[in-house]
Amino acid sequence: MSHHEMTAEEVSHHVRTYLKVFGALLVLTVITVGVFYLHLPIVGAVVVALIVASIKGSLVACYFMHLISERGLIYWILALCALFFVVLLLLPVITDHEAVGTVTH
Amino acid sequence: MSAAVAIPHDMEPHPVTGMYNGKFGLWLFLASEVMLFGALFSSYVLLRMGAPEGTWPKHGAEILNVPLATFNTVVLITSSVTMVMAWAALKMNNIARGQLFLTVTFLLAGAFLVVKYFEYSEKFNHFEVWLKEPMVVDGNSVSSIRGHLAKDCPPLTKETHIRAFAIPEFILLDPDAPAGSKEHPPTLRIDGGNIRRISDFGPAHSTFLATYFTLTGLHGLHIIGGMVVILYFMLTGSRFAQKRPDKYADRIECTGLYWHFVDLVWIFLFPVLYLL
Amino acid sequence: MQAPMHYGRWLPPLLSEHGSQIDHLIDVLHVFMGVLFVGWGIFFLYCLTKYRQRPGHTARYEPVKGTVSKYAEIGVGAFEAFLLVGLSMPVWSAYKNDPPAPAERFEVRVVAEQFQWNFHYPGKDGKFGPTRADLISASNPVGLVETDPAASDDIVSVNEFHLPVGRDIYVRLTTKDVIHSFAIPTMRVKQDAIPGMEIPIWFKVKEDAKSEAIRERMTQVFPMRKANWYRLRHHIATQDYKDKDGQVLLARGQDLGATYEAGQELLEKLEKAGVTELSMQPRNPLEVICAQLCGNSHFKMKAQMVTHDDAGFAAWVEEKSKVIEFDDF
Amino acid sequence: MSKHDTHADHHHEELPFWRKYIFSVDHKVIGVQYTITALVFLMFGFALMMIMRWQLAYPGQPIPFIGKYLGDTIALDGILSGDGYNAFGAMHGTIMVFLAIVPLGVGGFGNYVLPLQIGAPDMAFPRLNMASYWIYLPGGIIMLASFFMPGGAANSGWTSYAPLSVIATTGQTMWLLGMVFLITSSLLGSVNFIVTAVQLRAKGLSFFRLPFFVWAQLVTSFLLLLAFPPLEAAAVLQLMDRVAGTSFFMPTGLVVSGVEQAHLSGGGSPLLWQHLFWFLAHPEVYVLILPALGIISEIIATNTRKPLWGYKSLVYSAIFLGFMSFIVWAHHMFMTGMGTTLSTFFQATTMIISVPSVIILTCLIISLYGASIRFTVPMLFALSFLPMFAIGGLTGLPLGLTASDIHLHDTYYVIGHFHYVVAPGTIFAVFAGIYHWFPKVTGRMMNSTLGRLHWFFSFIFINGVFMPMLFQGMAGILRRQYDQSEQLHGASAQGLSVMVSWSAWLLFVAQIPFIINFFWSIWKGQKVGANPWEATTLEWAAPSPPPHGNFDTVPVVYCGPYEYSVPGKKTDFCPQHVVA
Repeated sequence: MSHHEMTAEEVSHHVRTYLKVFGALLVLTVITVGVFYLHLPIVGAVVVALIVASIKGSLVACYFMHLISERGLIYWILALCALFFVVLLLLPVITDHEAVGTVTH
Repeated sequence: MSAAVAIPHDMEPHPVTGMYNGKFGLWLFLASEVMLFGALFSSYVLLRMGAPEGTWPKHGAEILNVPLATFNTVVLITSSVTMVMAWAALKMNNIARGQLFLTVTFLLAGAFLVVKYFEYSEKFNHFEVWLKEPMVVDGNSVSSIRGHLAKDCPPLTKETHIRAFAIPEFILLDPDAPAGSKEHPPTLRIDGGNIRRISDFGPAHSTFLATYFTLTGLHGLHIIGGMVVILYFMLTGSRFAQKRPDKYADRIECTGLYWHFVDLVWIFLFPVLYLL
Repeated sequence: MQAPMHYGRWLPPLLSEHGSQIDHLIDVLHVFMGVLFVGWGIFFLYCLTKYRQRPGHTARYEPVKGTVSKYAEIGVGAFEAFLLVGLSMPVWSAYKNDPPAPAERFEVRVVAEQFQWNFHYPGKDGKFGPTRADLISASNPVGLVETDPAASDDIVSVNEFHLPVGRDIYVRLTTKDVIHSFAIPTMRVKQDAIPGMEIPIWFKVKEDAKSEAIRERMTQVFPMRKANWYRLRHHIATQDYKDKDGQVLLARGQDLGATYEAGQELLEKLEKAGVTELSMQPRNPLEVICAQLCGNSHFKMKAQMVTHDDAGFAAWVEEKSKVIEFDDF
Repeated sequence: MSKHDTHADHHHEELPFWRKYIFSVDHKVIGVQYTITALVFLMFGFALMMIMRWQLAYPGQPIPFIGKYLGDTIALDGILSGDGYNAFGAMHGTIMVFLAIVPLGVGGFGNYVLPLQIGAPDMAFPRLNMASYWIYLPGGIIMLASFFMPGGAANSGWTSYAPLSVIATTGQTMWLLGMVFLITSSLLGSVNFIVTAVQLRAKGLSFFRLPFFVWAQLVTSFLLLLAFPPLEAAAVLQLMDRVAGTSFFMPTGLVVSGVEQAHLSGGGSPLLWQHLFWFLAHPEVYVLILPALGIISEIIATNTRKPLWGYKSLVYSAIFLGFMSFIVWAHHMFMTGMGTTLSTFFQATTMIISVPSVIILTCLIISLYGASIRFTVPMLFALSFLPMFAIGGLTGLPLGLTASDIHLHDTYYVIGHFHYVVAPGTIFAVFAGIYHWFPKVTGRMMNSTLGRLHWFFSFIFINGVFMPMLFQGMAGILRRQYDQSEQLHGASAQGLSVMVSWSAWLLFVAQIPFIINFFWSIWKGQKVGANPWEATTLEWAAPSPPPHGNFDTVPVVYCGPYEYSVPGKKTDFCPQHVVA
């Protein structure tokens, strides 16, 4: 029930957090684009881009979506979702790596 | 609603999940959205790994417009902040301020779509022609040429059954300026007999652009969906908020969850499509 | 005289070397499934009779205690593990991992299309000529670059798969349009043909499995009541059948006709003429079929498989190579 | 804690007909809508198959009675065409899976029974629930409308493998659109189910006091929620291939009908479609069977008059089954050129997933031990479900092992196997459920004699349909063959095809007593009270039929779901809402 009875002070505290997160997101966006113009080798570029995107995504999920202050079952459900998401992402790896045939084109 | 049945935990959080029904439901919906975009990301990786030599750009920026997309990223992030600010204002019972932030969110979303429109339309006016026999352009022998159709070029027709441009008798093409130069090579006349394939930079151009249009298009549809909901609350929200402020704040919280997710998807789409 | 052989309602005849392991696994599995099913079934029927509702009988609240079910479940799991590790995996890895050495194998390119099988042989020089998609036409189904020296003696055979017995056959499978599946039931061979990919598959036809011999072994005598056109449409008679006037109704080497109506009519005539049984054998005892839906004529997509001994095969290659040279003139 | 006493004084103003029965937000009305619509689709899917069975039994012969009304695309001169056959086959599969069985098990039974069983006044989101139905129905109509498109309905199999489906006629586009609707409907439904089952449970109804049916629905909803989106993604990609000229599933260098497809950008992967499709479609198998197992469990507990044996193992098995179903999908693709490591992984997971299925079946059979079995009509269906489901499960083994799959893949053995799971399996469970909950829905019993007739002949003929298929498959007869006798070894099993076809037609005749019984009982059936089966779970605490808002007084739960024949009690059942 707590979040239904949030005090004005709590809310303004929240607002300060939002603005900080906003600043961080802008900085990270600049970093993403800046790194691109460095023209790193592909592996490095992918790693950096995905790390920065993950940080940004986590900030949005944790603070804007309040995931950090949630509790209980939802973590388990999202963990399950994340697990199957990983399975999905393995799909290209297994298809590519394991095919017996050779690509003809 | 008539003959309404009071549903438990419509407002108060359930001890097991710590959420009221709507919020829990929305999180579940977002979980399924993760799987939807996950499958598309996965397809992107698979197609890129298996792409035949030379058919995938080194990175998206070769074809796509990075400054515009960066601008759009900032727009979307800002709209996420204004969304969460709207909720915070409503929590403080400041309805007018809440509605104002909601309106700003809506306008930012609109700005995102306008920019997207310019990005898209640029692609549909830009062409690539693949040749059967190489031609000399600007001193280099090339087997495909990119450029814009010259003003007096006969219009292209689409062959519906193959969903692609029919090979015309001939075309007049203004080739793109070579990298690092502003000078366009002179207009070329290309004979239909030497054209293997002709395509605009739309989805049919290459699997990279197909992925780009599918992913950003689907994301755009999510934006439009979100805008419809936000617009609904912009128009009806004040009355709702007067009557049941708590419930209205919950609605805006759920709308916000969805909106942040749309933002989150873009945060990944931007580097993956434009920069890698 | 070898034992008779025919297509029935259990596994088809087995004519490849590796197939016996597959059949063995299928047999073991079905015994296992039978034991489980009968075991369950006996217990099930016992419960149904013993514990039916009747006056004076009440159900027991306390759950039955016992470890039988637990051990049974563990047993099932363990046996499945054995099937997996002991029987299935070795076959598959031989099937996929151990291609015959390039020097010893006989290679064929198989190019599937809607709705035919194209077999591309390297010819006498043992070299495949190059192919190109834009050269494909009705008369050049694999798009062979005919000007290339390696291509000059290549053989392209449509819907006829000739191969030698007792040699390692190495098929390089591909398709021009949609997904097909290269299946030979008698060889226990099945492999999807995926557009854009070339997938190898290999097998060895048993020494004694020449088409001619198999056809003889598949000779069967059908009583008239079992003789229906659908059943016999791919069979030919092994002797002449005449009516009372001595006129031949069904000649040796002839089939029942191309349509159901014609076939049934002929069968009626034969019956009227007092024929009580028909001795028939398949025209083409071995077939390559398509196992993956590929369009409206998918069911007709089949190739005749002709197995020769080495000499017979060499003669076939000789003959075919000549035909191409003749065409060139 | 929740205090939903307010619904006792819900407004009793009369709703207009269309709000009450058409755009209703009441989960019970929506459940009935789903059931009836899905039964109609079920009959339609069955009708398609009965026509196909004519072609299989008597290839190339004109279809009697209806052949001349089917139109030239489907049946020229009354003879089913190859394209017509393929369209019927693809639509039979799609209709049965997505328009009939899932909507029956989840949309129908889940909607009606789940809120009642957890003591809730309705679903968590009643209007969303209504939306699910009203997205499902247009999806179904789009599917059926595709028969009227030029070239007919989708004809690339219910699996719609690319590139065949990409170059197919317009019907395929309709199929994809229809799928997008159906998937959306399922997603909304699954969100609603999970929230309802988690948040709306009555006081005292802890997770381990939930009836197994609710558990089955909960696991099913998670499968729908997380497995369906990849297919939605795949459908979008295939739509792009068909409508926008992209090449997601079209590799470079295709030559279709002798014409080089140079206008394609190429570079796509046909196997991508299969992966995305089966990533959904294997969990989908459990979406089909889990609600059925839930129904069967309820009926077995009620009619054995004793608690289910191994309730907790059942629950854990169902959860494990659901989890594992996400990592077995590629066993449908062993023949696509898969290497050893990957195939080993997938056949291992396939063997592992068979263990919880064995546990569930064993629990249900052992539940009979020490029982007092009432052979009511629902129980007859439930009991005959068990051995047939066992056959379905066991025949999965030879298909799950790569080596034996080489011979059996894409043969009638596969058809026999999965139909034993979903037809004698799930459909029998659905019938059991209809007979079981009919008195709750209408306040009247269905006729027992007609019910027994229906059961007996259905049982005989459904085995007559599917048992011979296993033998045909063993002989190597391939599925999706317009004329099996075209192949030499197919001709040898032609006799069995005739037998299968006649069984199928007689199976249809066996449904007539059911249809009569169903409608007759709605108006003329024997009136019964709230709990005619003397069952324990909460739905029987509500009046029959339950009013809007379900319960007269808010139920509170005091014990587990299956307290039958508790020693020392006057009756042989202790309802969950009665203080022990």
